[in-house]
Amino acid sequence: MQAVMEAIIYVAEEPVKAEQFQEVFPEESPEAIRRALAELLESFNARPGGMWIREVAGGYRMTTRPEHHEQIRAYLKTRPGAKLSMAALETLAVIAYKQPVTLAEILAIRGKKSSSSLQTLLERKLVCILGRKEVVGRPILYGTSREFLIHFGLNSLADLPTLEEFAQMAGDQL
Amino acid sequence: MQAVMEAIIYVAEEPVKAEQFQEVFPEESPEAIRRALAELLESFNARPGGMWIREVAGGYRMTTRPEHHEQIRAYLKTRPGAKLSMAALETLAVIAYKQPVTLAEILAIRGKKSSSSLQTLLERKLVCILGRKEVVGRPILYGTSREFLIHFGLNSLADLPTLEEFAQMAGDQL
Amino acid sequence: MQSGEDLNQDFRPETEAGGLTIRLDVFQGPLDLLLHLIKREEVDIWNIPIARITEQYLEYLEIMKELNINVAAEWLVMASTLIFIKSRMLLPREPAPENAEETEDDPRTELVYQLLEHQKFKNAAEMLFTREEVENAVWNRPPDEVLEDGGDVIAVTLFDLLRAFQEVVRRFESQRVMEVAQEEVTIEQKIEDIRKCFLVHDQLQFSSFFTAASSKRYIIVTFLALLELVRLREIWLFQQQVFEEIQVSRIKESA
Repeated sequence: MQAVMEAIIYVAEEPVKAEQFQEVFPEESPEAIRRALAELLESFNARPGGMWIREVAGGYRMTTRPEHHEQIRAYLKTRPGAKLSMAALETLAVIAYKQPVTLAEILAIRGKKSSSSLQTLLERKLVCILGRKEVVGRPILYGTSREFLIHFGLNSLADLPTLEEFAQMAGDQL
Repeated sequence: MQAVMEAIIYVAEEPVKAEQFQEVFPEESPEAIRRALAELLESFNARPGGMWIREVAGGYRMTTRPEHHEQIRAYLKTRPGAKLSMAALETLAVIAYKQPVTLAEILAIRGKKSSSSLQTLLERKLVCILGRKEVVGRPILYGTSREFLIHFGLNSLADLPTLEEFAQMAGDQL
Repeated sequence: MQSGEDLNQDFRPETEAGGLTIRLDVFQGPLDLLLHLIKREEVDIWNIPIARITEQYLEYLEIMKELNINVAAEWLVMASTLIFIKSRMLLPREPAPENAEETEDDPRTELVYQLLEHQKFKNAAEMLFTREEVENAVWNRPPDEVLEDGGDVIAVTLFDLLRAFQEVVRRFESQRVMEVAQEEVTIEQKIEDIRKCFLVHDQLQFSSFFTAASSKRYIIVTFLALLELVRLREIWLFQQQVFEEIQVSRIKESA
């Protein structure tokens, strides 16, 4: 029973109350459930692991241990697999298909401010500066980087799928 | 070090690669990190707990154990998630084993149009675009994604049974 | 899961609203039907009684037509392949030269390899199905506070767009009573129509462009017109939330 309780506390979004375990184990007495929970806490928290289970807001909740915060933060900062937000992905798509392109042009296409998305993309090195546009204000021109091609497994920009190809796919189904 | 690794695998959304631990523990040798990870897996998975750590898509990932799925589902009150149709699975099998592969090549093997299955697979990010084939029309080449490995609990494509095994089976069936 | 045994239930045509759209639940394509027939007849794959199998295949095609099932081109291609093989089999065979492989000249060989290849991938698909079952029994739930917040407005990818389009077509298909002959609209005319709409409105629901649709052609033309206007940067598409109705908005001219 403890193993299942541990798994449930792990998957739960909110602290899990003892009564909720009662629903999962209807045949067990409330007393038995309380005892099992106490034993789980004792054994889980005694092991030298990365998580612990605490009683929070009248329920049980799994969190990392505070002493590892620094390393966890270090991991979160460096993880390369972090997903781009939809806003960033859209900005990236505009840059990929319309390059070289200025921030104002991206704004015009997306219909919303894109500077923070652009910042993220520059930090991730998916986008780079190509030069300046020779118009009033000489705005910076952006384009996709070599990293972008690697990231999306493309040989060259000519490998990007076209809108027509997607339309073709939709047409095929009819 | 194992406790921190455990905590990092716990918080990670995606499988964590050994190189990512390297960045968190820059002073440790790759050898020491690999050894620590192996020990963590052994000890974590030996305990009679609710979770386990598995090697998926070239990284380490914590999930609940499959044997508890009924009780977890009872707690979450969820039904099994939307599964792929047989047509989509067949298309995916062709892509997995024949990648990089074009839509026309998939058609030739399946003997029927597969564009709507392919679209589902692209939407679910199980399949990605690998580039274009350098033949007339430059058709798009498809392959399986990292998400594919995660979805099917595979560490790498090499974990898939060989096509010869299925050919053998087909010979026996017909 | 359609394992070999389930296939023995034969046809399970499913009638949808209005009795017009019928889907084939069991057979996915002509190769699947052939595999089914061969298994049911328990014949040797290397010695398919082509006349009998062809006859049965054509019978199924007849049923499909009677049920108003839209028979895709690949079914007809396979039918003609079978008939061709059958006729070749009827021709008197030239005496095989000595030492020659017996199957070398067999007109069925290519089809057999195609069937074996198809069965191979069906088996691979079943393996994936099993793996998916196992993976569906585990959960990975990283703590909430670690997750990146998704931002305010979630943009529509082309796949979201295509899905919305598919949805419109499906709705249209299930509602249609009869395809009324309609004046043919060109994409250029449709673009002008949409432009006129946006003279009055700033924003419209994606689906509103299709409510008046009375033919599949009209839907396709409208969809392509919308895509063209997106390309011309006159309109853009967005959602407030994932799965919410897609909105079409005019891009205001910058001063």
